[in-house]
Amino acid sequence: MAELTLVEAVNLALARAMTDDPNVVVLGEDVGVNGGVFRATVGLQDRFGPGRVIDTPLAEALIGGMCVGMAAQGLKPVGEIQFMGFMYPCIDHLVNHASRLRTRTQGRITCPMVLRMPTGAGIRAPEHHSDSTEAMLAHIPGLRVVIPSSPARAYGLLLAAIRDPDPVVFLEPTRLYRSIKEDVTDDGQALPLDTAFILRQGRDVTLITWGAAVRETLAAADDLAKDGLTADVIDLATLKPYDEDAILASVRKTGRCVIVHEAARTGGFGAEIAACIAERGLMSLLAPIERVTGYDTVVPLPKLEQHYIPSTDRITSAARRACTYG
Amino acid sequence: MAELTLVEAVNLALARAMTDDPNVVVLGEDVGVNGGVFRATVGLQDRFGPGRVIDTPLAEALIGGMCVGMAAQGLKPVGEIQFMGFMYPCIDHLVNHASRLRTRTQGRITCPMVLRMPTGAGIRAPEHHSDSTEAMLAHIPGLRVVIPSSPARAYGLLLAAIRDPDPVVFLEPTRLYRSIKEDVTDDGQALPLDTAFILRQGRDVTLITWGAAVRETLAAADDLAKDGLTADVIDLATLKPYDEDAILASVRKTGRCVIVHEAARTGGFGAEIAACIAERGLMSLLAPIERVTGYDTVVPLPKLEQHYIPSTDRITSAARRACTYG
Amino acid sequence: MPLDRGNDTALPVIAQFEIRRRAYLSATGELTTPLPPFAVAPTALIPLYRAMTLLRTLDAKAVALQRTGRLGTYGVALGQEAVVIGTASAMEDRDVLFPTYRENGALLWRGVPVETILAYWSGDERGSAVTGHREDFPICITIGSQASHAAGVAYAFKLRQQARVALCCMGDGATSKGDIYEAMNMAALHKLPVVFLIDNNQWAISVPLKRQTATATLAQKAIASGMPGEQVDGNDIIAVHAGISDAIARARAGDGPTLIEAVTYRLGDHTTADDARRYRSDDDVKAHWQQEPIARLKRYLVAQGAWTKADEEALIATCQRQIDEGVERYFALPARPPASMFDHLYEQLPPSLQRQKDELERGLANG
Amino acid sequence: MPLDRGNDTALPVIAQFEIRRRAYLSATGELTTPLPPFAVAPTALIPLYRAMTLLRTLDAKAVALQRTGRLGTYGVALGQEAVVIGTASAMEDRDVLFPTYRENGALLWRGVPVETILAYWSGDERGSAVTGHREDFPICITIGSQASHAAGVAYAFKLRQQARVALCCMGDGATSKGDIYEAMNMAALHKLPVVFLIDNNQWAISVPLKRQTATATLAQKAIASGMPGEQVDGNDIIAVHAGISDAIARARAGDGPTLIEAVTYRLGDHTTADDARRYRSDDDVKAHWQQEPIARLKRYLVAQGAWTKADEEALIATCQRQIDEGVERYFALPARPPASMFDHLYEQLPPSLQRQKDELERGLANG
Ligand SMILES: Cc1ncc(C[n+]2csc(CCOP(=O)(O)OP(=O)(O)O)c2C)c(N)n1
Ligand SMILES: Cc1ncc(C[n+]2csc(CCOP(=O)(O)OP(=O)(O)O)c2C)c(N)n1
Ligand SMILES: [Mg+2]
Ligand SMILES: [Mg+2]
Repeated sequence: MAELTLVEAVNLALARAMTDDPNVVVLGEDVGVNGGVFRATVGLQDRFGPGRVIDTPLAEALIGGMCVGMAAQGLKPVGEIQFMGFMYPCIDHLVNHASRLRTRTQGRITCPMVLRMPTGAGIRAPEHHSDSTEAMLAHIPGLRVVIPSSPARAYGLLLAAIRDPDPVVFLEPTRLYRSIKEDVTDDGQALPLDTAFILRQGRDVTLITWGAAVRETLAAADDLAKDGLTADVIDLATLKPYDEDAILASVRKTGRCVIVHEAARTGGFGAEIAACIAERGLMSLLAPIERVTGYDTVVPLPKLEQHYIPSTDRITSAARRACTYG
Repeated sequence: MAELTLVEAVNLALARAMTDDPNVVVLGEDVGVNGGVFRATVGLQDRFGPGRVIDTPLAEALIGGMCVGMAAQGLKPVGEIQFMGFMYPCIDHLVNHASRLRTRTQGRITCPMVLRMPTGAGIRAPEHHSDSTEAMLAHIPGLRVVIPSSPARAYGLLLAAIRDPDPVVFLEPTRLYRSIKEDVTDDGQALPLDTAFILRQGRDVTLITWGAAVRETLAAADDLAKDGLTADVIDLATLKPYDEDAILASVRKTGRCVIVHEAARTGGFGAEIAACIAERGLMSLLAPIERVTGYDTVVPLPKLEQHYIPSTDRITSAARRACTYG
Repeated sequence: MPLDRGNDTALPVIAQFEIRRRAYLSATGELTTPLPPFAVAPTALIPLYRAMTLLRTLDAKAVALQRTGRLGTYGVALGQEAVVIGTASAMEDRDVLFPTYRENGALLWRGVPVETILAYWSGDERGSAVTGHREDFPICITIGSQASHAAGVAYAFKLRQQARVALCCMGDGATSKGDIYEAMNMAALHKLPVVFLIDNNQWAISVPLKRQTATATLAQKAIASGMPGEQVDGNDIIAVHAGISDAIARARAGDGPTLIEAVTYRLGDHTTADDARRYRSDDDVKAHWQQEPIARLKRYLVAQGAWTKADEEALIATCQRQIDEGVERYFALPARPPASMFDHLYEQLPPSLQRQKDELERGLANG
Repeated sequence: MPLDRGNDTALPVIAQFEIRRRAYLSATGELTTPLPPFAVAPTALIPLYRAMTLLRTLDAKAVALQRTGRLGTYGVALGQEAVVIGTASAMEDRDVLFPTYRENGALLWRGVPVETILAYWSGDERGSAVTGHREDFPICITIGSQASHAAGVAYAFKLRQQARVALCCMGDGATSKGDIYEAMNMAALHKLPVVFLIDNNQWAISVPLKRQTATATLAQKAIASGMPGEQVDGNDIIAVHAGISDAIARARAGDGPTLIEAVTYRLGDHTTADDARRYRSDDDVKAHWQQEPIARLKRYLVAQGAWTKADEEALIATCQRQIDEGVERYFALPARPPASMFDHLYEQLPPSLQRQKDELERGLANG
């Protein structure tokens, strides 16, 4: 058991998966000798060779498409896109192929691939390095979209994603890569997909979030506790398919709900959660649902990004509004 | 004034825009001599020449990217993607460039482009020809997403889209291309963007929809009327930015709401509308919100597609549930 | 033969490239070049002749079914039979085919039943659940996207040291998609066992080749990736089969990928949804009928005394029967239950999807 | 010079292609070829020498600022100054530049103030609201996407019969993106006035050119689109300027696009976020210092008696002052109000966005 950062936990899970299963291959830009621009794949090429840890040419559509072909042959490709803002040329392969191959062939050919990509703002990176467009992916039938919020969950969920028989997009919050450490045991234990993590138990309000925003949301829960307000804090972890029951159970208990995500508000995945509650949990609601999100603007460059990312204060005051409503 | 199909109205609006403004150019696959696979651009190359009506090589990313460059120079490019299922390679240009150029350059360079694409199932087309992934686009800050539901609205909204100083994705429901005729006057009058159309006024329930589903939704309103239930029928028309006030005003009146779209349910744009109501109109709700949508499956091939597309019956019974609730 | 000298003939040349062309049978069926070993015995060509005829029979039948509302959109390979069959016949069973909608004849050759092909074009997912070569990819509709899939499959072959080859089919229009180029660059870089075939029928729906690209050949697009490129006469099945066979042999031997451009002509409409008279004249088409591959091979076989009128009549009857029987089985295919649209979405249907499936079934029950 | 014969030397050749190379100054500053007219008078080269020195001064200062937390990630052009300045200096004002993050020196040449460039790299949107050439595109970060934008701009020039040229910069790694190939195919097909420059510094972050592509040159990638391709010595600013000038002249005259590969070497880290020692040895880098373009031109100018020690000292002082003054103006730049993130999203802010803007401003007011 060791204190690891999230990116170290990703590296550990990759090494474990490659050790356990010779079909696992890693491919992407700079993943080999350089160990990835975030060091997520460091050491893997030395251990498993250039045949299984592949520095690809600079072409994201190629990475996405090769994963489809490799997975169709029963390999377990783990592709890396260097930043989410460079992922868009892969969407064609995700929508039209990876997510449909099983259906199109009625189970004859499957697509057990993982596409890893760093997501989110907050590390003072240049233009196009701060996107969190997970909602675009979570709309795609046949796909899984997973996003961890701690080193231990990164380790367990990445192992689960790699072992999953269907395609998974695995989002890694850059803001958390090195900012938190946690004990991680390299026991090869996967964590369940499609299942939310209840990080706090409370009575007064439900806070639903995922990825990097989990950190500010937990901080908000602490602030609320100072006022004697206790919150359920739900880390959705898998956005597609998502854990409706965990959400509904909590809202039935608290009657008040704040959804937090970094992505732009309109059409963000928080909308889906609000819709789920408005359809199946409406009558337990005691206050309007609140969404605390990034704005519907282009993610600002570093000078202003901290004003875009949902702050603990914004979450706390939304929760207070929800708790004092009516 | 003439009785026109929706595709004829699109053609009329394009001809009008090209006549009025020499900066308008049309580009895409087979848009020239062939007049487009749906005949939307028929006759334009003869009238305006191959310089302004361009048969491009077979490359969607190129079409999207060239529109960005042309628009940056003050042309008004109207690109055509042959089917929405082939649009995905353009998303990079929509997210990273078209929608951001004005912000990135602080107004120095703008991007007045239109990207037209047929959308939706129901015409017995082959694989990948039936997508309605408008929610992916409506999540992009800086973009407009417009979808007409009748020939007259197609004419007026397309003119508005072409005249708009910012990038617009214009979705054309293939299911409506030839199935309805309407009087369209070629008066060069644009219809307002960002504004919903109230197609029916009622008291008992609000039906919110867009595009091809407007037809089944109006039919459902007729069925409901037989039971003495009157419905507001709202055609959202512009999904990004959308007309929140029209939605909230209607729900405040009826207290009951059914959202209808053909796209897959999870993360569909109906979720955003439900979220908007749950945030800003919750207390006027007398019944849970209902979403009648395509399923979270791959759009089936023609043999089963009619079971995927929301039927009048599904809409009617959802509305009845809403009206009889509580 | 034009030599593109670049832009300043005074500068020293640092690299040179050539594109070569392969052809054996003239339009009238005469030999223009000594034959490759496999083709020396005329009888060896008869299975290819039969397969081309069967494909043309299937195409004619499929169009008839579509015109009478019993099939969806369908694209014939009329005039392109030599490319389709010449390619499929050069593959081994263990190889993996990446077909487009033009390769119905390749599916037939590789054992896909007529009724399965028709089911696909009728809009039934079972049409891609083929029983033949279970690792062949489904027909690719999204132009160009198959190239990187083929590179991925070929990478798996190489990693596992399997002597197998991925054969990636594409049209001339597909060469305008960046996907093709990205995949070729990767394949050449890693010497992947993949063959890229351009079925150059000189049209992309309404766009003629000269408005698709400025290049003198499509084979030269290989030069951008560093792999060899070759042009073959796509109306000469001997040239197609020989060119593909050599490319497959090199790929199998670990010598890397090849791009083969097979030059033919689309004698039919793009698909049944198209009317080619909108954008090309019947005369152009008529001229190309002089080149078509089936008559060409027949002339040769007859001249060699390897094919008789009786053989021809027997063949036509057999093909007709084979297709008709397939059509009967196609008609007999039971309908799929609507809720089956959920059946192969994920290996296990998540609870929320199960709820949607129940919703669909309830709706059907209630009328 | 290897001749790629394709795969079967018995077949007839139907097309041939050549790639040529342009170079004038040896690594030690001797002339290897008669100079092009513009370069005959050594004094004509002094502005280029000054600009390269100014760029190196800016780069050094920017890295110092980044290391001390006063600037964001920054990528130097160390060793590539001849490509950047040789290209920019061949353009006219009316032409449109498509820079990448390596072209800060081209922005300087085209009149973008030092403080604006620094503002961009500090994470301030005003850094792309340049006052210089208002139609130049902002720095392209998403590799390859600029190519089709350049084709679109060039198309507008052609349609309006403007004698203007789009100059699209890219790196060697960018040549692996299909975007580049799609745009080159379109540009060659329509003879668009665009020049594609490959700044081949032989590295894409940690990936050396030999693991990026199997081709002998990058210039030959032009052959896939049918446009001329040429390689120039990217450490010889005369060769870069001459190659780009000829290509621009052809484009301006309506003779279509050209691909120019300028071969140089990235002497620095990829950016300040990179540590190149992880993936390449200092010795490789040291060897390439013998080739670097500024010392090379200086040797030539000194040999020609066109440059003295005093000139050098004066130049270094001027460059230092110019950059320092820009840095002062950069430090003096007032902060932007957070709500300005809404200001240029649409021409007019929609009501729902106005609500979000108010929300942001309320939040700031409350604490
Ligand atoms: C990505 C994509 N864009 C557009 C289409 C629509 N489309 C179908 S076939 C076709 C032309 C293809 O031409 P070519 O590659 O030459 O193949 P051919 O049909 O001639 O065999 C087009 C544009 C598509 N299927 N996929
Ligand atoms: C589409 C895309 N993918 C990945 C990246 C991350 N990235 C930034 S620079 C770079 C390498 C570029 O190499 P090259 O094109 O040779 O340009 P150079 O940096 O050497 O000037 C990569 C992979 C990016 N910016 N855009
Ligand atoms: Mg073709
Ligand atoms: Mg480079």
